[in-house]
Amino acid sequence: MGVVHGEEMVLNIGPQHPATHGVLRLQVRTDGEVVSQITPYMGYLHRCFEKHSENVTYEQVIPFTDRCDYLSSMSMNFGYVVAMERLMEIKVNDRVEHIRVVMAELQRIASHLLCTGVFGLDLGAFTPFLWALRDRERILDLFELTCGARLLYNYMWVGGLSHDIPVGFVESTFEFLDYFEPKVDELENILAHNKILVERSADIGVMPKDVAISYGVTGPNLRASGVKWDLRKNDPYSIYDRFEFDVPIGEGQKGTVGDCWDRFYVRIIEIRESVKIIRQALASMPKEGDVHQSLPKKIRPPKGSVYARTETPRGDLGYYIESDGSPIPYRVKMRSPAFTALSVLDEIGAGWLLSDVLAILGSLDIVLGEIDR
Amino acid sequence: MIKYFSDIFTAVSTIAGGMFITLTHLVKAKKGIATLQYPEERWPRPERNIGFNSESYNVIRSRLHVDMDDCIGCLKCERACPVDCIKIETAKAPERGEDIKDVKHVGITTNGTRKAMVVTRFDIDMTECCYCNLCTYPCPEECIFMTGGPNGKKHPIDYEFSEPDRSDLIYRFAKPGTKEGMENILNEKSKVEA
Amino acid sequence: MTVDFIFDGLNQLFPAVAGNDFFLIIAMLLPVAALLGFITIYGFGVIYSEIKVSSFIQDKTGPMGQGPGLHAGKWGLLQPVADGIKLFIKEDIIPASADKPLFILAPFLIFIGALTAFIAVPFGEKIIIVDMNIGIFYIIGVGSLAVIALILAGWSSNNKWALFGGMRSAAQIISYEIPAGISLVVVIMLASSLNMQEIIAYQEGGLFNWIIFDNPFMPIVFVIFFISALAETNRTPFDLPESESELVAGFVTEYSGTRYAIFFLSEYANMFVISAVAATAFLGGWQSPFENFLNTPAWSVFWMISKTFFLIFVMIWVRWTVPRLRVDQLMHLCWKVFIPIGLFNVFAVAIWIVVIG
Amino acid sequence: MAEILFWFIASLTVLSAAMVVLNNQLLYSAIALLFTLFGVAGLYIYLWADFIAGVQLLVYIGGINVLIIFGIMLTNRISSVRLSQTNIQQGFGGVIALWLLIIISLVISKTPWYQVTSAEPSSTVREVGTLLMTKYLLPFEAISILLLGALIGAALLSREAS
Amino acid sequence: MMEHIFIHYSLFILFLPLVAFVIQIFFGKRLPREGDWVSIGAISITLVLAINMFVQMLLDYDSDFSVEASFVWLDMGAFNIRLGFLVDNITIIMLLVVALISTCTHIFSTQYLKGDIRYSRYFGYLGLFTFSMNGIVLANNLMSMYMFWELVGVSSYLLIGHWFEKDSAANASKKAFLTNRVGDIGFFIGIMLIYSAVGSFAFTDVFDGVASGVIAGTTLTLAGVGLFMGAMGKSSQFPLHIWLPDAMEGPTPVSALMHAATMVAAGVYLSVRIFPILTPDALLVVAYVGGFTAIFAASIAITQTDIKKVLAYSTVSQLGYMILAVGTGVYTAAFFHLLTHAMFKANLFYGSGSVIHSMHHALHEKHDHETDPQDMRNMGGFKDKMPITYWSMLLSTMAIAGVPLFSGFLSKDAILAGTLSFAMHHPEHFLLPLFGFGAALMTAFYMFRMMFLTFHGEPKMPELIDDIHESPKEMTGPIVLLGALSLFIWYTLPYFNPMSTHGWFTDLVVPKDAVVPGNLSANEIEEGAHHAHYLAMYISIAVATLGILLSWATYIKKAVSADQWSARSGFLYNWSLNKYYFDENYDRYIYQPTLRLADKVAWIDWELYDKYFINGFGRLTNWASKITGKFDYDVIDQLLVDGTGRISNLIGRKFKSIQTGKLQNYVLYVAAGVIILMVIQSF
Amino acid sequence: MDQLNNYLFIAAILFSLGVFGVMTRRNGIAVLMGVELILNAANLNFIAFSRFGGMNLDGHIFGLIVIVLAAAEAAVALAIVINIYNNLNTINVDEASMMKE
Repeated sequence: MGVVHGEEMVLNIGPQHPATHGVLRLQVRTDGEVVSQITPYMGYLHRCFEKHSENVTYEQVIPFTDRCDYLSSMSMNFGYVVAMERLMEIKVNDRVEHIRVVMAELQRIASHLLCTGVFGLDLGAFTPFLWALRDRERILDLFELTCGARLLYNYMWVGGLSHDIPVGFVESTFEFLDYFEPKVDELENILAHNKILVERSADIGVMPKDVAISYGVTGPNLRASGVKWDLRKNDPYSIYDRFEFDVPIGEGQKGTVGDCWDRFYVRIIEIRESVKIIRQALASMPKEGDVHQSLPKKIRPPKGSVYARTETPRGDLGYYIESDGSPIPYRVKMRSPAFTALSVLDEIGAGWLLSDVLAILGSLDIVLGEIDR
Repeated sequence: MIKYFSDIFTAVSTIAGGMFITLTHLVKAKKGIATLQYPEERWPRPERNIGFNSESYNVIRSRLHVDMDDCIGCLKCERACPVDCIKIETAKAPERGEDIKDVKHVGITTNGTRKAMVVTRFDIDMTECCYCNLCTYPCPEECIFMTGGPNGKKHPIDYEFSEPDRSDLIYRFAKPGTKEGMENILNEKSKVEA
Repeated sequence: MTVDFIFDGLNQLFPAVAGNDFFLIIAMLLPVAALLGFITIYGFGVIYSEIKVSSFIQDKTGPMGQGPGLHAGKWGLLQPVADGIKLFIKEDIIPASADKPLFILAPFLIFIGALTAFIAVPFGEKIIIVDMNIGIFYIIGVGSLAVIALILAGWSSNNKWALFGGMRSAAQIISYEIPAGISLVVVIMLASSLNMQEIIAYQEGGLFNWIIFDNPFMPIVFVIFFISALAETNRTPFDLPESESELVAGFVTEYSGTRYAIFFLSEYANMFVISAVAATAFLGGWQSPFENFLNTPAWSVFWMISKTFFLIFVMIWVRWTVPRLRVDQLMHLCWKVFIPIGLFNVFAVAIWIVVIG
Repeated sequence: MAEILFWFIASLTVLSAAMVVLNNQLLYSAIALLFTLFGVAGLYIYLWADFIAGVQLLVYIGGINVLIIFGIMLTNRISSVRLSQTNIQQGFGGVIALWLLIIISLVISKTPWYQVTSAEPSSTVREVGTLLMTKYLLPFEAISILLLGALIGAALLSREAS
Repeated sequence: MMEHIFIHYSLFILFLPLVAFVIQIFFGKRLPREGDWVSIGAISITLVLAINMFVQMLLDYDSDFSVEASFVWLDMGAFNIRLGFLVDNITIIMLLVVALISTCTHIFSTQYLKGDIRYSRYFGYLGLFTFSMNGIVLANNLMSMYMFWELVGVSSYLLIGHWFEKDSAANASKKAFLTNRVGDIGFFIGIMLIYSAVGSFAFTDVFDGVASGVIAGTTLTLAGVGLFMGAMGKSSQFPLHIWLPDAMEGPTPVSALMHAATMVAAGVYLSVRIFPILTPDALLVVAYVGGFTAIFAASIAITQTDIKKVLAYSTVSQLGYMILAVGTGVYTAAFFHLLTHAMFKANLFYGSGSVIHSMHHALHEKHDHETDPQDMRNMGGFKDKMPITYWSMLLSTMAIAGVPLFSGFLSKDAILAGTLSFAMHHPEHFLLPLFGFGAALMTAFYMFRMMFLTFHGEPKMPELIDDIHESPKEMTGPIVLLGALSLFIWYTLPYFNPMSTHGWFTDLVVPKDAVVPGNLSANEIEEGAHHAHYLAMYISIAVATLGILLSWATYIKKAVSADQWSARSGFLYNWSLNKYYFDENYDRYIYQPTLRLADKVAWIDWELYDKYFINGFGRLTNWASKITGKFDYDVIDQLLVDGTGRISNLIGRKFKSIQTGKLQNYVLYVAAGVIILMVIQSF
Repeated sequence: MDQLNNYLFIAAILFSLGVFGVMTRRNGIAVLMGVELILNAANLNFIAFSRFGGMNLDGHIFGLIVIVLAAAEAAVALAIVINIYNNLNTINVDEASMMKE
């Protein structure tokens, strides 16, 4: 006697599939609908970022960092310039730092909005996704106002910014935040507490603390597993030590700590925390200050290497830059957060149903541009 | 058993709550609509003011444009480009700062710099351009810029530059005939010298 | 009923050749033709409303146009027509490794299922194509044809996504037929008839005589029926068979062009049928909500269609609100929630009928 | 007209029944069975048994046929399109079946059947229900217990041994 | 239909245990305390209702009281079966007995079965049993009685086999079930005989039918004996008594409930109910069966060492008494004894359960799983450790032994008197009173033997005695209650005459004249019994005293050595100890022979018929004529006898290939066969 | 159409086809389909006699019972077939002949 065992089936999810968030291919072994093994195949979006960087000057690397995590370009720029400034020992003025923080946090909101919306879309709720995109558009408007580009900014430069913020930017940002805060509540109400979504995500794809740490998972995914780890608090860079904000962690409110719902909900709380930071940064921003003040005439860092890490919306972003004294970097290595998040997929995704695997994948919030680089 | 019914209750109440939210959106459809009717309505370009003396300073990243009359052929933009989409060839002008009528070369820029080189080829491959804006900063004459740039009044913003033919996206800014004209001039000159 | 009516009419119109078999054929084909026309028009209407309602819910405008030509008509009214034309002139691809006969048969089978169910839907006291004794039973029976069509579509495509979709939908529809059936049993118990018209006649006399207000259990029964109806028509949150983020497009993955259009249309036709059944069984059918007000035959069509469309609107509304369930949760909902509560309702209403009714 | 329709239905029934047993592709057989069942339902309507026809639609087509298709899918390599099967003792079996048909047909045609002409009942549902609850209460209960037993048995058979 | 309030009461009494059963079976595991309170609650309600009915009966005091209600269950045209209730005084008393003992059992079981893995199921089965027992009691016709009869069989099967992990329990349950079936066949035949003659199952119709002579003579006797066979099965009368002692494998409270008080009483109840249709011949059968069982079982009980076995055989013996009483016509006395016996025997079982429980715990403390906790040889001296158990058990023992002032004295006395008077009327049946008094003597002996072995004397296993302690309240409560009910006072209520059976009971359950013509009138016997009463009383007191004294002398005084006696009595002792080898004999003479019959027949065929007859005949004829002999050998033997075998062997081997194991081939053959048959038929 | 014999003939054909299917098919499910044909034939006869033979609605009851029986049979049969498949990895009935000896 026995239940019907479907024959083992190998499914290729992707590289063209609505739920893979890009050109990712998951080779999935299923028994009936139960997934027994997931093998991610990457490289469909490989652009030789690291090799490319060894052939262009230091300032020319910045547009390439934009394209790695195309959903949080500002944060990618930020990480690179932090690394470069450490290497060249440049101290930028407060105005620049404030603007950078505002930009990075706005970017975090935009990225998390997209992630939460797409998570809903993965689970079949279409409407919240469009609402999220609608609000993300407002943030992109602010970026366009600032630097003229909506997606790939090349805004932060080593030692400064490409432009100062325009007149009226602070006001319109405040206006946006006032508009935006109730929208987060709406998003949470329609999505986070919906019984169906809770059923679909709570207790699903649980990533225990130790698994998360041993796989090197960072960012909201790690925090959802209950680890209070945020580089903005734990290893403050820029001026994050000046602001008050909380680091939300997963509490297993609807299920187990570290399940899909926690990962999803941590991002919603982080949106609120980012709003807090932006309000503080805008309020304390110095009115005067030249954003080009410490811009070096020629970028030719001393011989040596640096590793700097920052907190992007997806986790710890690390840049390792080695300089041989020439204007062209000897080596640029990027430690990308979504890559580690994807690598944990087989560990936490095997044994669930096919639908759950896609929910888990959605909750990990990966961006293929950064994984493949 | 209690969990069974409380689950049913939460399901009903949360779904009803969600439906109420969507209903409010449906009812207030007129207010919240975020769509633009594209061909009729255009995306409003944000008017950017950075406090300079120029009243409106647009940094919109659209297609690149070169004011050939001002270009001195210094090759700074070509070097700044991370993707090498700018190709410039120059020829030494017979005389610095002189207009050469045959090839429509203007000898002095609007900034008053006297040009030593005649640009015989200035090609930008817009299919390769990554819109990073890096080429515009080093230009000493501010002659290469994204449209809608500082000289926005001269150049209307446009982002609808799709072309049916891919080769049409290689913008050739050097004036037609410059190359041949310069070759002729240089040949004649060498003949004369010879 | 209608056939006889038309036949008699034709006979009276042409007394010379009365009783001709040809007339009978005409009398049979005419309602079918009318039905096809109705389904087409209804399809355009419901697709348009789906687009528009979803757009407004999502803070969009949906298709808009300033005039005929490029822009799909005023307010995008011609958008469904344009979609339809696009689908019908699109290349119709049959995958090389598909099982060709079954691949072709499947869309027709599902369309037959949807179409034949229409003939028992009452639009008025006399406006019904066939007034069957077992009308409501017949519609449930014919509805089960869709299951086979979906399995065939999924299997014959020779595509894993399609197969998954087909099997899922089959399991889903079979399961949800039970709570839907149980809910209708309650209605049948109250009306003590399987005949659609008699069920409607039972609800005569205004809003509060409708079955949904008959006793305190009926709203629950109605909700169970309605949600089961959502599941039977594969609508969100039960759209697992074609859930795009999981199965690409489920059983229609390999279908394109006209065949896809038929699947599409059948889904909407099934929505209409099931809503019409719900309206008939619970909301008084073609009767006006107010006694002796707007209760003429012409208005009866209006009431029926408006009730049906209201339910369809709710279906659309639900679709754009909630996420999708998982397979096991779907089954859990059916077998552990709906069926026990449905059975409880049957007993409760039976007791109610004996004790109070 | 009705005559033509009758013969059409009858031939549909018989031909698709032949398909059921002669076709070597299982799924085609199942689909042919669907048409046979449809045809039989049509014949029931000619026999004034509309309720039975409805039951036939619901139970046979909606239940049994789907179950059979499920069975086919579950017991074959479903990722391969051809689900064929082979026959045994076809010659001998064919002869026997033919003889059976001939003999039954002889019996049918030779027997002077007792026939009564009765009026078409207006509705069979109510009468059938009444009969089920009175005269045939015991068979009704027995059959429901049988159904329950079959349900439990089938569930037990296909349960994983733990 | 249900005009009388008692019908409503009966409905509740009947169905409440069933409801409890259903709840227990489906939800028992999930309820707090595994749901024993559901069963106890349900059964307590029935007890309250039964007491209410009983009190009303006493207040009304109408000996002809009877209400009846019935409805059609199966309507098959001419043949229809009605179900219904008949409530009269007997029914009410039986209901009270069942409800009371059942309640006690439920309460007792909460402790006795504490921690059992099938605790809730056990209570569920108790509910089912109570339901079916009440069904028997309330039935107004033979058919429904038969149904509940079978249900009782099923539930007793389930309860005896409660610990079915033990092989002995599983076998005992099977044995009980099968043995009962044998009796039920007779029962069913009896029912059908009556139905075929009378055309109805209802008691009233049957009685009317018998009175009007629709059924009479041999048929009636056969029907009566058939019905009585059912009673024999249930009441475990000789020779169907073998299941009851084995049934002691079930939990002790079950033994108390079923095998002492209620289920086995069903047979007696049935005999009482159908008394009017028993012809004199049938009654004689009844009387002899009962009488023999009484003395026979008593003689086994003397030597048993297992405490529960003693009680079991005592039960069989007492039931024999009751049957004897029915047979001799004093069915009032039979029923009276049924009532008193239910009380004191249930109590004895509870007491033994309490002892076993305590022994079991004590053994458990010592981690001794080898010693049998039910063996009396391991007990002794428990008197001070378990005073409540001891005293109440002593009361019941007094009652069963027929000591004056106790209930058993009254009822037994009535039976003995009836028997005596019967024998006076019919001196040729002098054996019946001898059976009665002999059994009484033995009863007194072995019951006190049991008491002495268990509670008096030196502890046989001194290491245990410290761990022996009184059982918890839930167990002692029922014991005390039932012990008190063993006193005479409850049964002679309005008169308080400890020496006379004359009480409320006799007036309520007056014997009705048998309807069978020519039957000896019950009233006549009653009259006789009055005359024989004092004689019977004296003899019985004497006999009881003798038994007790003998027991005392043997086991306390040790004046008489039991071992010596047993050695001296030789085979009698062994027979008694081994229950007259009944099981073995059944096994040897019925089961095994049946199994070996085929062998024997084959053996006869080959060894006797073939070898000696055929061959011998051949040799004989050979001796007479060699040619004839050769012809004989070649033709008769080889060709016809062996040849048939060879040919069938050959055919079998050929046809073996037809059996392919493939169903479809068989279908093909069947179809071909049908065709051939049809073709043949048409020619 | 109004002739009893028509229906009886159709039923006879269905019956013989069903018997043929049962006899010749190797696949267990195909055999099951043959059985369904036989049941349908029987049912058709019931209903036909119900109309023409004066059985009135009793035939309908039997038809109903047969349909229910068929449902139960199909459920159990398929459970068995699936079990056989799980154990033997085939559903050819002639290979499932362990009970031969």
